[in-house]
Amino acid sequence: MSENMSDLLIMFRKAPIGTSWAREALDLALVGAAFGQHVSLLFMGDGVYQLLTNQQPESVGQKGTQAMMKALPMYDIEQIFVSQQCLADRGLTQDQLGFSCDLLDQTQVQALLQSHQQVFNF
Amino acid sequence: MLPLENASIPTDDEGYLENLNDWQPEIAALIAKNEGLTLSPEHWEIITLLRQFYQEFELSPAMRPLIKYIGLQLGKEKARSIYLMQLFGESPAKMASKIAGLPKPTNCL
Amino acid sequence: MNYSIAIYGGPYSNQAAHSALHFAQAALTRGHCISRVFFYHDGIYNGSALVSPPQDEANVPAQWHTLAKENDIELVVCIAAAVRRGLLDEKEAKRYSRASHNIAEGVSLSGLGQLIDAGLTSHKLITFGL
Amino acid sequence: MILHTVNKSPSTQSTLKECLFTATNGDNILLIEDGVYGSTTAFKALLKEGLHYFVLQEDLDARGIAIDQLAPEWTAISYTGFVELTETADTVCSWF
Repeated sequence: MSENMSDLLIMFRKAPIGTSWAREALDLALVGAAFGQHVSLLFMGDGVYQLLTNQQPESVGQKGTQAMMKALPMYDIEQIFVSQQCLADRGLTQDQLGFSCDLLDQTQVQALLQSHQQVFNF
Repeated sequence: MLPLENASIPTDDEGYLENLNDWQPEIAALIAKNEGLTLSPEHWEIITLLRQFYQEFELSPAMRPLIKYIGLQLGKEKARSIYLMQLFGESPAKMASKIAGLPKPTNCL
Repeated sequence: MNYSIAIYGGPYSNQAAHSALHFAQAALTRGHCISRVFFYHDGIYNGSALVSPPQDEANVPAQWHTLAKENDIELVVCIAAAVRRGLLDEKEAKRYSRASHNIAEGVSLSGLGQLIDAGLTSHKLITFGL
Repeated sequence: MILHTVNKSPSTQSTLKECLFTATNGDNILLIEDGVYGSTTAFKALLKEGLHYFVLQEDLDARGIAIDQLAPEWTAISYTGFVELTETADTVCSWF
């Protein structure tokens, strides 16, 4: 992680599907990037469930965020982090995730928060 | 309403399709005509790409991601906003999305 | 200092708008300025002109509208979150061919970019979640 | 220094736990709304050293929690105190 303060950190802490938080947080990330901000994403808590493969949100009449997540490189959002601890707490491993992310330990998660000027926490 | 053969395809007051499944190339030409555009192969290249973007990402792109996507798919030459503006006018992402039958934008920027 | 506030909770179902109101009053008392309040998620319901509580209950949205008027605070509702949930102004009602609109006077619909902008242009952005 | 606000009870959601997981030396924690239940002695074991702990008096009062029910780490403050904490924070992070 760089010494310089980065622009915007968006934290994803809610499970997908059950509420609209995942989508609304991702919308904010895309808008932030479209505004020319340097945006990092951190998945922790139940938010790590957003990264699981094989979600079929259409079976409950939803759009989900899986396809949108694939668009992140188009928006120049390339820093995607996930808390190793939160994965382990839920019995998950990195190979179950549908996206390539950097795993962070607790100290790195703490440093990530401190290194951003603005933190949006969903 | 857009007249197509024996049917009428419902649109809203701004000319967006009520049902996205109604879209077909003939419809795109009709929407474009209502906007004062005649579609050339260069227009179609972008329209096809926009539909591909939407299918892949379930998103109507803003200008920046659209240009990046064009750059990746069609090369640097066409990945310029001036090129898109020559084809689709002042708000090319918006206009091309409408012709490509993507959802009406939420104006969320 | 220059503050902005984000509110994600609607009136009557949770405390967010009420906590934010108390915070804003305390910040103004301490001589700070509040430039913008941005309503997102269910917070958009605070922008409705039709909120009608019984007389013995606080009308938090109305208190927000009054505080904003007196202190020149911009009240902005996320347009995408609002239109989905049935909060429209005249322009959007026309755009979606709806018979009526219900946004309160002094509240405006605008893009999510206004929340990003609030973070960039204020000294502090304080969020009140659902 | 980050000011973290937390508005959920630690018995129903892991919000406070997640907040404390990410907080680092010198950060301030402020409990508001249903979060204030987390300041009672029952949840003392969740707390870690190096952080400063605050709880909003108005929300304690509303819920009938007396000061003597709080774990000793906690300091009750008013909304004015809340504003003061935001003044000195580099970032304010809201946990809900």
